[in-house]
Amino acid sequence: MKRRIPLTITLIVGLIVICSEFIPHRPFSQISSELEVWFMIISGFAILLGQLNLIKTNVLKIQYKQRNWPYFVITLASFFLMVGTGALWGSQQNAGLLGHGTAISSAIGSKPFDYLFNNVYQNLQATMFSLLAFFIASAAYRAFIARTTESILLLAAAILVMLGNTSLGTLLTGWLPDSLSFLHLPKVSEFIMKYPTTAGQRAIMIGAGLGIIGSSLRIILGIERSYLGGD
Amino acid sequence: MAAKTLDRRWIFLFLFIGVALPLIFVIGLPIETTENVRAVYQMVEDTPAGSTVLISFDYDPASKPELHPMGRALLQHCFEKDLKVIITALWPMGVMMANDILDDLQPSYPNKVYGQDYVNMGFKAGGMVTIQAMGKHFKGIYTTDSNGTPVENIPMMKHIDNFENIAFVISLSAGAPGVKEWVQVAGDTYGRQVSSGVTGVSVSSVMPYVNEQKQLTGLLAGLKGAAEYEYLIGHPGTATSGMDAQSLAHLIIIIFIIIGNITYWRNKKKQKKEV
Amino acid sequence: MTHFFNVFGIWLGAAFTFAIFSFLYKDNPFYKVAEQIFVGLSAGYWFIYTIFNILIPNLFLPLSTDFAANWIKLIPAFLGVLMLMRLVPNAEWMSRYPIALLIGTTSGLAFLRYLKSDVINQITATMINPFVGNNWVTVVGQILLVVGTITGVIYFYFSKKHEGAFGVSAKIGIYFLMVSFGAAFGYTAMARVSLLIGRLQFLLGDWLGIISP
Amino acid sequence: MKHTVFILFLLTTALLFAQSPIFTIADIPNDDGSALVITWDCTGVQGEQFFVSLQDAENHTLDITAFNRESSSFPRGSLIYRDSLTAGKQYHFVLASADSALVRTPLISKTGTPRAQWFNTDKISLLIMALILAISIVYFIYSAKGGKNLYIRRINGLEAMEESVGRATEMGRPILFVPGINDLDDMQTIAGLTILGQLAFKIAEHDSKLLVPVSRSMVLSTAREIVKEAYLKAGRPDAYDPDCVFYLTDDQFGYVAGVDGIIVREKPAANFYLGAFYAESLILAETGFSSGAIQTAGTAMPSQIPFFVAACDYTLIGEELFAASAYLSKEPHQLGSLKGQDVGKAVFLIVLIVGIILEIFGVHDLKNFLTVH
Repeated sequence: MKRRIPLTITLIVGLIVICSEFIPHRPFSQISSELEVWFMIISGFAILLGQLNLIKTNVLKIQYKQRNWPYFVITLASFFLMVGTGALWGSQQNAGLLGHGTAISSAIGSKPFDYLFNNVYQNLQATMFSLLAFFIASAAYRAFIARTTESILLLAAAILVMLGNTSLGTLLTGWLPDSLSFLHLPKVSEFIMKYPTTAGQRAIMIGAGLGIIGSSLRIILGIERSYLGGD
Repeated sequence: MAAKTLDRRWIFLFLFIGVALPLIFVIGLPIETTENVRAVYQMVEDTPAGSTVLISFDYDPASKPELHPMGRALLQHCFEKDLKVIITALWPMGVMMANDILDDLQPSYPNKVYGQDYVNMGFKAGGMVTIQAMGKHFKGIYTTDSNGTPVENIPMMKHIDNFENIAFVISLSAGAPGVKEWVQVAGDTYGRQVSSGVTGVSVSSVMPYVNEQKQLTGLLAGLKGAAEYEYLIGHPGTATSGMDAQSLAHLIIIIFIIIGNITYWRNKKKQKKEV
Repeated sequence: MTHFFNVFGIWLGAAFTFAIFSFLYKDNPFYKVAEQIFVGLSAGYWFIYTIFNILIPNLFLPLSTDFAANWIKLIPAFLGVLMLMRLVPNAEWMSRYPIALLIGTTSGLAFLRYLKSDVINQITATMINPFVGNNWVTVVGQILLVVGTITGVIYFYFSKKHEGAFGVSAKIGIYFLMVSFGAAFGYTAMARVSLLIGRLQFLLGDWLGIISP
Repeated sequence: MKHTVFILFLLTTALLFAQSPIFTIADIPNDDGSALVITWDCTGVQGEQFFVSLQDAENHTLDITAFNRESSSFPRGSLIYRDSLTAGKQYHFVLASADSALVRTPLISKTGTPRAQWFNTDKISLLIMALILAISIVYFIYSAKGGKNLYIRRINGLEAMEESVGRATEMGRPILFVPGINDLDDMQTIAGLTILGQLAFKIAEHDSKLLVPVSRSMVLSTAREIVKEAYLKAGRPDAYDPDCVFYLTDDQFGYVAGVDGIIVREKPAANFYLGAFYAESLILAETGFSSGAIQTAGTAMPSQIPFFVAACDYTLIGEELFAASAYLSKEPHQLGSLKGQDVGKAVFLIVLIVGIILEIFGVHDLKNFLTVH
């Protein structure tokens, strides 16, 4: 009962979605678009569940005075700060419980939620993302060592594309005569991207696509049920 | 391993300085255009004046450095070719990104009127599902623009029912939902011409769509794509100035790769001698 | 007042930027504080975002404005509540119903979508006459494209030992994969450096005002 | 006289042609019966302006489109009409011309009935391919379940799994498992979680510590159940700590910041990144490297594989992620499915090669047949 009904739901829903691809006739066309709205609503609740879990685990950590617990107070405080400002005055064009908070937003230039978002959240996010520039450099230094045929190919492709993608490539090979224009680094880099890289990516897409198709088929047919967990 | 003896924080420091300096002291290195960028440019050029096109801002501030200059250059190009632009967003922050560019461009294009020459329809969640719905009935999914103006009161939306009334779609895409969804629905399902500007990271996974089937018409790839487009339309912007820093940073990375290889091989020789 | 908050906001942004960058040197209390604030703020952001952009327009508005036409949305709402049952220790199993519905929908969608776009369309896109091209560079490229795709797929063949001619093909396939990894890596370097450029444009332009943004 | 006759003749023919514009209403094939396509050709028809309108039973008309000699849809044009049409119902359309005073003259009227189809014939090639795949996968699953032995080639990196767990136990350090940042509705996440089950089983046997930070609540509950079940199977239900699987945030970089913190503070001896990854892949892998962990990664995201290849010790490339759990568990349904996928691959490769040969000979039929819109 605890597993059979969910498995039946998966089977029916999966088949409806597949059938509606081939059958334009009602009711399939309508059912599948209604299902898509349901999907959105249920995943909305799932996101809320995540936040509730976050509160629960952090409260527990603080309660039991786990190592570094004062930091988790900061987590909860910033969570409630964000939720509080959003709930009271809303965000962008959405009104909150206290309306749009025109007084407070004219004082600080935008709604408190948006202010936090623009000045703190966004900067944290962008900086976190920009760490990648440093990591890509150190990963390249460490990994691109010409040891085997594979690693030489990896290294050569990376360096040619890196040169070709900047003005460096133009500087280095721009002087070559037109008859040798295929050796222009930007052209070489474009060639690598267009042919061998596309070939490699296509092979991965086809393989991974089949892997995904196999898994979804097993799930629809109820053969793969690990996502339901234990009994 | 020999390569590990160098503290990677030195690489971090060099890179930081290498990017910062050319931003302060601009060098102005040359730019060469590539086929895929010219294909996008040509698509906009070949679209008759007065046609309606759709540009979707599917990114957030995290990808601003790469995609913002593309959005700016594409809007400038569309305005100059007298194309009517519908702006949509599959990412919630995309609306803000588009408005940021529009506010910026307004003084340079004083005769472009909101609602007649361009409109920001705002964000819709749902990705692929939303695009599918647009293809069936555009006004069914977009009942108002991002300011809440009913779609009936927007002059340029009068004749827009579905993708058939739109000349081409461009997605400025930083991930999912984005270019893939547009290709699969607007392109593959509804047969619309789709093009895109993507971050450098997604280039290789998006490239297979630039094929014989023309699932994608051209592609603007990363900051370089943006700089090339700025060059083609003759309005250099932040992408062009960023390219100097870009070139120097690449040079630093390549130098470190060479250092890594030299130390590796030298140590290997040493080990052989000792044996 | 607004001006003060503008400047304050930029200083806040710069401070948090440095707090995260300090992680490159080593883990430290500034990073830890920034990290926890980030986790807290982002969870809060998604909470508010979900309510305003998903639940209100798709569920509460349709139900409150025209209940008769939208009563069917009570079903996903009920399933959504079952989802929250995860928090109640002995009622966890109830969340399996909504999960089953979600997984069923995406499995169906994924099955067709990947078959169409990632398998069949990639195959038809490779169905080209490699010998037709404007110049020899294109012809060589197209031959590489065809050979690379075929051998690459052979590498992903699991139920046969990679030996003999088959093994050679798989080996060529992995060479193509390596070239594509190297090229993608090189391309991404550009993207990542762009992000750093964006950050430095903020620090040098918006914050210090040394360069004009 | 001769002239007059000729002119009269010309005028009559012009009038004759003028009175017979072409106007057709047709159903759009392969749809749900909500649209009709209207085409017109008014070559040589007199009039300043033209209207296509819908006429109801009481003869009220509703204009659908209007065009004049300057319009791009003059003299020939077509449009798809889909404003709340009901399948199977008959609709009347009128093409009318209007003079400069906008007085209308109906030229021609036609009826059309939108019909819903039970099968979209455009998608027949998709259906055939889907059936080939589905049948071969299901066939091999059942033959594997029936006891047939299926071979699976070695997958690099999986042997190292046991070794990593052993090393972590010796060092007394935890093992970190990251199931990617997508939700349970991504097949990669499910593949990652299936491997987590087998990994947790080994960890339970070795009695080491497991850490699973997740970024989605559905993944949280499922991962918990999978780990719990693995401990149960290993006969160590007492050692299971439900808090070893915990939620950080749904936000991509917020999550990365949190996992990075865990890596530098807990210093796990082995890191596993198996699932769907985006830009965070390299941040995680590089931070993990600097903490000295053995790292195994696997994803089907084509754009992220290069970074894992560069920064991790072992990488499962694309489909290998899906094959890994079959390889580890040797469960018949997983092995069978993998074999079925391989058969699919072989069929597709043959089709591809045949297609290329046909293209070389200038025959485009196969390619056109397979192209799905």
